[in-house]
Amino acid sequence: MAAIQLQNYTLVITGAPYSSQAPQTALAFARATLAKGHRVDRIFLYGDGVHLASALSSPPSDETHWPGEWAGFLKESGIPGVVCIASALRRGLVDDAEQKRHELVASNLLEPFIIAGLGEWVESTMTSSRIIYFHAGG
Amino acid sequence: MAAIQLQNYTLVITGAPYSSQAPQTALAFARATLAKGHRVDRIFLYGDGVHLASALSSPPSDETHWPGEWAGFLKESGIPGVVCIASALRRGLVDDAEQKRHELVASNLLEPFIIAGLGEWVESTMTSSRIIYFHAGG
Amino acid sequence: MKPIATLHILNKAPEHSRSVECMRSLRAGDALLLTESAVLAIATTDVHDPNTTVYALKADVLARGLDDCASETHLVDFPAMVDLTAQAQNIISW
Amino acid sequence: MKPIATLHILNKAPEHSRSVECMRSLRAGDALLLTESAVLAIATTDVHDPNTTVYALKADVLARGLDDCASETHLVDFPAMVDLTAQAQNIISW
Amino acid sequence: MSTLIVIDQPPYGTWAGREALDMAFSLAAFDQSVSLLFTGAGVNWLRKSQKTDGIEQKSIEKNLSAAPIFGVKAMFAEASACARYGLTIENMLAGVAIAENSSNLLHQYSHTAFSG
Amino acid sequence: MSTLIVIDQPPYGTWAGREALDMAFSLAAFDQSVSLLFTGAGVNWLRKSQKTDGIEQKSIEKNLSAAPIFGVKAMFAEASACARYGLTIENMLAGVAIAENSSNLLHQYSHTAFSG
Repeated sequence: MAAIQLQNYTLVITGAPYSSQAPQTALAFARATLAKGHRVDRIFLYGDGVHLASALSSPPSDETHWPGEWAGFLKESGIPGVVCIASALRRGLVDDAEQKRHELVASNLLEPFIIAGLGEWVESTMTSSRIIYFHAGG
Repeated sequence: MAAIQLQNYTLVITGAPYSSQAPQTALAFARATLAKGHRVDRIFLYGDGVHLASALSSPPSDETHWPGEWAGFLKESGIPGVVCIASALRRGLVDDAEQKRHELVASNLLEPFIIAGLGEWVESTMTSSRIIYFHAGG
Repeated sequence: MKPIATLHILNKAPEHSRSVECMRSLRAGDALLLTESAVLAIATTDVHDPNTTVYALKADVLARGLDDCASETHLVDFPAMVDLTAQAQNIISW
Repeated sequence: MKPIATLHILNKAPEHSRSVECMRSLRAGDALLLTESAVLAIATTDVHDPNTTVYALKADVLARGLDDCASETHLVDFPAMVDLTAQAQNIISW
Repeated sequence: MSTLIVIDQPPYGTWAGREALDMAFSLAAFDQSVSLLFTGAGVNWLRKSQKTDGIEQKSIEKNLSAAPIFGVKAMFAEASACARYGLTIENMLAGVAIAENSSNLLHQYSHTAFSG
Repeated sequence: MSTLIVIDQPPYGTWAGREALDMAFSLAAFDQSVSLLFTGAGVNWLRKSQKTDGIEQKSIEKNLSAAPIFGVKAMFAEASACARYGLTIENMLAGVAIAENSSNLLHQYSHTAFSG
């Protein structure tokens, strides 16, 4: 088998958990990517994908907790999980800073996800050798 | 013009704001329904529609705040806005009681929306003379 | 207004598979109400069933710049949409 | 593995308009990877382009009970999916 | 009121079918008349031997097989969609009736609902 | 890297097109090469005189007209989709090139993205 060149990936997730399969497929792919020796520069949540970063998701105990699984993977691997600020604010995902700025009653961003702009995705287009999108199916 | 019999409606919203147009179409329809003298028994949020009840949504100031618009309409009209508990818990929408039960860091349900089961929708199928669904488009 | 057996409310673009199913399900005596992305159907050359009255939500037609294409379609506002739903025997929201 | 010009990753059911577009865009030297709902394509009688190698994610094929239909499709696991993406010159996620 | 719940979305890739089933089971639990119609890619919910371990979702097969026990009156699958997806009596769950014309069926219920 | 952002979803009924435009404008703002391709129902973003007051959404028309100023390299519309939706030079926004074969176009960019 020919040697495969090592790549550095950015994974963009635009499908929400418990609505699409995107976060599940992306997590299995991310794990396999690391196992194969590649690098993952960042995970970027965009559009409805931002719901993956909710600290308040409480699926039934016999279903996989996708935000929790993802948060665990990000912590273990040290890969940054970036949530697009424009998508997040419209859809009600905020960290403490945004809670204060917008005078909201609570914050609900799950650690270690962080909120940042589309500039992070632009940086990925400049520096990652592979960008893979995980959209909602249907 | 022939007289139209007065009806009592239930509106079911399954499309999320800032992802689908469903909450907007449903609100204009709900207002017209009351203006025409009909009754609205309840609004029921199901599936991705539960995001309409987020207290943390912060769209840009030049865009309509759909959760706020809906909450205002429900308060004025006294119509119950019911959020399906199973859809809501998976998607990270919780009131104070669910926050405690699931030991979560915050609650984010916008007043006057309340969380209840699919039984409320079943009741609508028994008692409302019209049920109109507002799904995501695409 | 003519009596309506089933009012079909469609909010999906003509490409959507549910839109295709909806069109197939129309019968004489039914009415079709196009809302949201479904109003794009009035810009296509798809043949309309002459047995079905077609309505379209005016706000959605204007938003998509389609007022000039709407000659064979009855434009309705929200109060008229309410009348259609109050009057129809059955309603299917596609 | 053969070199892949463009790897098309498709996750939508055959009814979906983007699925139709994806199928139209395949060229000799490209590869098609079916994931999620797109694996349902292997149960349909739709003709496959013989110039394109078709892969399908095994976990998704099994979940839909389609292991018996997969004769002309290369079943891959996630490590093999990673290899495909690492090796392809371009990737389009439909 | 008799309700027809329509499932036209494929299994596992979206939650819509699952949430449609919940609607049907809720009606049945309150002794309301409810039937299910599978059309389009939705007929794939009815295929036998769904092995979902690899995607970390619960298989829906058992729930569907139990639908009559829970009080769901009938389950229909659209003939043309079954043909398209190669679904036959052999590889389909038991207890499903083939509907040659789903449009006829739609017009027989006073209330029709999709889950999303 | 040269990026092609593809918009195949209809205007206003979903947010996907809007969020695709944001992606394109962000790339342009960082002086990255980016073009837009409108296909399928997405070509309807390009129709003139969108009057969105009645649906309480901002019209996207101005943003699209300003795309070249913001640094978007080219805007393409797929010919067959334009024909299907009756879009012609007369009723389309200025500055859009007709793409006879969008598949050719897809293969010319090193990075292709849909917004959702």
